[in-house]
Amino acid sequence: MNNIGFLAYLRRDLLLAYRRRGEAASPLMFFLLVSTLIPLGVGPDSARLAELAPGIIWVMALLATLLSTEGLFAADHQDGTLEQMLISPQLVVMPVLGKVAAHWLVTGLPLTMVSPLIGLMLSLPEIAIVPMMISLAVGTACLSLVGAVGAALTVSLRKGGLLLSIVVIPLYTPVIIFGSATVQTAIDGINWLPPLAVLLAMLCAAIALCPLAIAGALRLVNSN
Amino acid sequence: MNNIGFLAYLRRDLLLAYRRRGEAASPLMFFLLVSTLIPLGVGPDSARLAELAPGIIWVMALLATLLSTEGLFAADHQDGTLEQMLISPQLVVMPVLGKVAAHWLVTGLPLTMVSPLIGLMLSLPEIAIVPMMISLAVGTACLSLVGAVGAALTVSLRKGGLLLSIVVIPLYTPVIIFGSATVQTAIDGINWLPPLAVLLAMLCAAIALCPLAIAGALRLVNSN
Amino acid sequence: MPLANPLMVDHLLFERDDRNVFEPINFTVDAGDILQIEGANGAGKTTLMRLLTSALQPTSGSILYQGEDIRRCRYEYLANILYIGHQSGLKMTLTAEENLSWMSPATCSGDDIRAALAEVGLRSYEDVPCHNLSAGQHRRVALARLLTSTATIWFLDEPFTAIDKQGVATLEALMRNHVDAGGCLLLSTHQDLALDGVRKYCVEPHKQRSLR
Amino acid sequence: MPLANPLMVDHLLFERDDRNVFEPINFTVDAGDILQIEGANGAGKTTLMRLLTSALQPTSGSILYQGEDIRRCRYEYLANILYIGHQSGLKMTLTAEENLSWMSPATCSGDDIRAALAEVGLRSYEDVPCHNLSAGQHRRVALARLLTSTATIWFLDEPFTAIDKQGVATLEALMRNHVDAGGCLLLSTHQDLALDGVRKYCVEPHKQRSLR
Amino acid sequence: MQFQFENLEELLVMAGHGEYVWTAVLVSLLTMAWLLVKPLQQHQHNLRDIARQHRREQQRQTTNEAP
Amino acid sequence: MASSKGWTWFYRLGSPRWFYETTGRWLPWLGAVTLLLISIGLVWGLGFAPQDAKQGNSFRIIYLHVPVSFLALAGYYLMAIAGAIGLVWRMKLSYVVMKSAAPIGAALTFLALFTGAIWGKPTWGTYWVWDARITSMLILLFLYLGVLALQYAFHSQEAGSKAGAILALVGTINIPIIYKSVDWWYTLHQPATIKLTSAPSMHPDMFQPLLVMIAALYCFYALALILFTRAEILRRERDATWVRDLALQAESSRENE
Ligand code: HEM
Ligand SMILES: Nc1ncnc2c1ncn2[C@@H]1O[C@H](COP(=O)(O)OP(=O)(O)OP(=O)(O)O)[C@@H](O)[C@H]1O
Ligand SMILES: Nc1ncnc2c1ncn2[C@@H]1O[C@H](COP(=O)(O)OP(=O)(O)OP(=O)(O)O)[C@@H](O)[C@H]1O
Ligand SMILES: [Mg+2]
Ligand SMILES: [Mg+2]
Repeated sequence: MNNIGFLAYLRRDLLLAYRRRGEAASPLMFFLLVSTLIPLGVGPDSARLAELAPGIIWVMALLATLLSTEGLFAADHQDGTLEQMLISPQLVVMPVLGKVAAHWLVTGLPLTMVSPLIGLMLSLPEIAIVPMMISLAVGTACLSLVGAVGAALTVSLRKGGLLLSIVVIPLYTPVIIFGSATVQTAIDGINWLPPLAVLLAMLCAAIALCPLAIAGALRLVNSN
Repeated sequence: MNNIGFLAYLRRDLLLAYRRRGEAASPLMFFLLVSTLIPLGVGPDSARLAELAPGIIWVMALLATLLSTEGLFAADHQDGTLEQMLISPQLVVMPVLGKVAAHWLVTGLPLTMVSPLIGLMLSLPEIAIVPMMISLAVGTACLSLVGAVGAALTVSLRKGGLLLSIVVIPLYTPVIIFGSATVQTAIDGINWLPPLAVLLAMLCAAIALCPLAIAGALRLVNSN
Repeated sequence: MPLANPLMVDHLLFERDDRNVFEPINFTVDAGDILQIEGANGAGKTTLMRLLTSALQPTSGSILYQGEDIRRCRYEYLANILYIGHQSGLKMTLTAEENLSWMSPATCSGDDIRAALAEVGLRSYEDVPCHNLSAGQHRRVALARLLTSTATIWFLDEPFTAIDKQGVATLEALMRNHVDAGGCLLLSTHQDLALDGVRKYCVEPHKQRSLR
Repeated sequence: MPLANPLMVDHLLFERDDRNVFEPINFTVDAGDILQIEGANGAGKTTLMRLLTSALQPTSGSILYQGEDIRRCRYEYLANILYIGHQSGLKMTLTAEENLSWMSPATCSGDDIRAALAEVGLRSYEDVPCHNLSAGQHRRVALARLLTSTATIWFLDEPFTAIDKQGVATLEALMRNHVDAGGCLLLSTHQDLALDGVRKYCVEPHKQRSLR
Repeated sequence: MQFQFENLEELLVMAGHGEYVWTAVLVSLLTMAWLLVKPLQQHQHNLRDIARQHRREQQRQTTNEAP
Repeated sequence: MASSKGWTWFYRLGSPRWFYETTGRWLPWLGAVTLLLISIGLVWGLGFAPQDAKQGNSFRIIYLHVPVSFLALAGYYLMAIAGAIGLVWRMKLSYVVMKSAAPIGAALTFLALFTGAIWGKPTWGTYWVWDARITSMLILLFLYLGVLALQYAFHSQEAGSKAGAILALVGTINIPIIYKSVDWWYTLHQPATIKLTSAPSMHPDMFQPLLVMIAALYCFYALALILFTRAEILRRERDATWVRDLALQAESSRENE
């Protein structure tokens, strides 16, 4: 029964994303477009851009994930699906995990896939491409989970999107530090596994704790 | 009568923003927060940060405006106010201008006001502070207007399923180029009035043209 | 002041995705008329209302206001109509009073607003934010516009949704007053009205469409 | 299979912002019962329904399912109830069929889903995205869950909203069948029901509140 | 323990660091004062508000009972 | 019997009325002590403490900077614990305390940053550097602002409190991680051009006024917290008869003036 909740929500959210391909692709577009804005603001010098690349790629990935997290529960809340989810005969964490997994599949994963392109555009050394992709895959999953806590807390608020950013950005700091550090250490030719291991540990902790916080937050939103 | 439309919407949107002070302040918070993420990704070296400062400040201001523009017409569309606005006995551009003006007052203006703080934190030379503020004030007004076109298109094409707010970013590029150029020339000690003059010219053009485009786009929403 | 020949609809058609929504529509509304628009779910009542308020553009046929096509006297026409649809148009963060006052003509004073709210049974709810109101109370706030508006032609799409019996009676009295003063009213509802002198017009879904 | 003693509500109270919403609520529902929950707009009918579905936590009093507090047999209880509220819970981009199939138990086949849609008058609308449906059609998609669900206790909050007369008759027949098979039904509506054997329960707003 | 400055002016100037020290002190004291004044104001405001609401309710009750 | 008696204080503590009336009696004393300690500490620190060998008189900012930073940090934990108590035991008063702690904490964090920045100018020649501890403090400010903004964004009192409490808790779990990672970030980039003077052995003449100021700030914190809490209690209990009587009493005494 519990697994059904997970799969049903995962499948439905993927179907919804598929129906709105254009919208679902927008975090990706955002990631691409804003990364190209940076050279416009900073100047085209490739040495300088290469220095900045790890930081920029990570900040932009973070923003893209953050922005798409905003709507994670909002539509469900408005049309009453959320209420139905809360009174379905199963643990609430299962549908929640299903939704977060779907979210990662339509944002974090594609973002990881196109990141080499951005790396190329910002003259990121080739040696750092693989570490960047692995760290992005792990890190965006973390971001999706933590962001979902914020999304659940702000779901009943209009314009919750920006409020969400205040709520979760401080919580994102460890991810961005270790994420960009993984890339940076790879560029410097040092062993990049330690920071990646920390990222992985954070992901495990997030998988264990975040769904509980999300379920609690969703219950609260509906308790009035 | 026309002025009443302008003022009524301006006043109502300001009232709405005031009721949700927390939410209304969030573009500002977003601006502050994301600007602090950059050093976390790029590193704390102040000389390097100073080089990036004009670009970062402008990209972040652009993002903050863009994100807050997204909801400009969405709520009105959902609750039926937009339909009422379109069948009110007056030119649609007036309420539209009122809404955009309110939007600038609660995002662009405060953002301009706090920008010196960010400048300080990113070690922007003091000489560039005033040009930065002026260019931000003019530029964010442009961004609000252009963003509103995107918001209107997004609202109307929601059913079609292509999210256009991303497509607005290309329209933003001239603003960001001349905006950061103003700051950069000021840092370099050159005359920064020419790029600012271009920004001003763009603002005039935007004031003249955007409301028409917005009104047209909004009419589309309702044509089905 | 009653209007002469306020509304005349002539062979109105509307296509969605190249299919006609309903059979051609023809009717006339005079000052003092109540016209109930009937039809099964999905027949096209809401579509018709939105055509009449100029939110949609007809594919063919015309809508005449005092004998003139509404596309030609748009603002004059719009200044004289009031449309309340399925959606209430309320801002959930604003109070009932704020919502109503901003939706009403600028000439309405605060007292008018409060009186209108009291009339629809929301005395003492003036300063409650709308998201703290129930479904029926939302609807009542929207319907309070009937009291503050100066329009002569009212278009009400299922106004009785979520309204309790006593509320329905209040509304019907309001409508009565309006038409007695020479206004006219087009409404769609699936319930039976307790008003007398109601004409009915049935919207037929287009044959093409019902075949699919 | 009829349940024994399905629902018993004992001295139920709920506070919002430290004020009681309604006077204490007491009733019992047996297998085969239809209970119509009455009350003026804002009396607290929706609040009561949401308490009964455990979406809200009561301030005091208890709700017993087969003699046991629903907080103790939560999942068993939730597996046996069906709630359809003011909001339809439809995704506008999905088709009617997709919406219904995802809201229904996993055991429902595609044919069951299409049969249910046909039953509520939406044959040939299965593959239309929901935002192309009218208000009444939205409501019908949501109500088609009545046909696919296996729950014994139904909670319907104003189910007849936007539904035309013929649709109301269909629904009433559905309800009749359900209770005849030993299910039970709590519904709130401001319209009169054509069903016989309907018990009524009136929700009174709390005295404290009506004073404000 | 002794006073570290010759006179008041020297205390204000603090050998060039006066502007920093005194701005810090001033802003701190102002912020702290605000943290005390704000809730006190709110307290008074709430009391007044509650009294007004009470009176309004009583008025309503009497007008409701009159007819 | 004894155990039940042991718990009564706990529940009484949860009673807003009890809190309001008890603290009402403490207020004048607490206010007087706070004022006294702050005056003593400031005069001592600004006028009588010897000046620092390296930093000169700018060192005197320490008498504000350190106590304020200390309470800004401690305040977050107090807020989170109050929130947790509210969530677990559904105690109304502790939500009120949590809500009150947020603006105080945010203001103190702001002050820590402000005094630090001012101090930075004479010592480092710049108002701001991305030092690890400074960056952590900035993130703490954002955490506070998040809790504040979230609370105010909710229309319903209760939902706002609960949301704030959940966020405060999540933040508490995160704070050690954030601090550790910021530290690591700083050492990774090793600029090391600027080092905080970590006051190795302060002269007792300098240290004693600092102790007085820390004590003063503790009292101040308690005072501000109590004042905010009392105002909020009135707002939440507006329908209780004791609050109503209080309001009417206050009004009649105002009219008599
Ligand atoms: C914006 C800038 C600054 C911030 C955010 C900041 C923050 C802090 C924090 C959080 C503490 C810890 C308080 C505690 O122990 O609980 C502290 C202590 C301290 N700060 Fe700062 N500080 C800043 C600038 C400075 C500057 C410029 C100096 C001096 C040059 C300075 C000197 C000290 C000293 C001496 C201590 C106490 C000794 C210690 O715990 O190491 N700070 N500061
Ligand atoms: N989210 C909320 N927050 C605070 N108060 C609310 C909220 N929702 C409803 N109320 C108030 O609670 C009372 C009961 O509301 P409820 O929605 O239960 O009424 P109802 O009987 O369903 O009315 P209707 O017939 O209009 O649907 C109303 O007076 C309303 O103002
Ligand atoms: N936005 C839309 N796009 C495409 N088709 C639509 C749209 N809205 C409605 N339709 C279709 O047009 C027809 C008429 O819809 P309309 O909303 O006018 O019906 P209605 O008579 O108001 O029904 P109800 O009684 O359910 O409110 C319906 O069959 C519906 O499926
Ligand atoms: Mg309709
Ligand atoms: Mg209801």
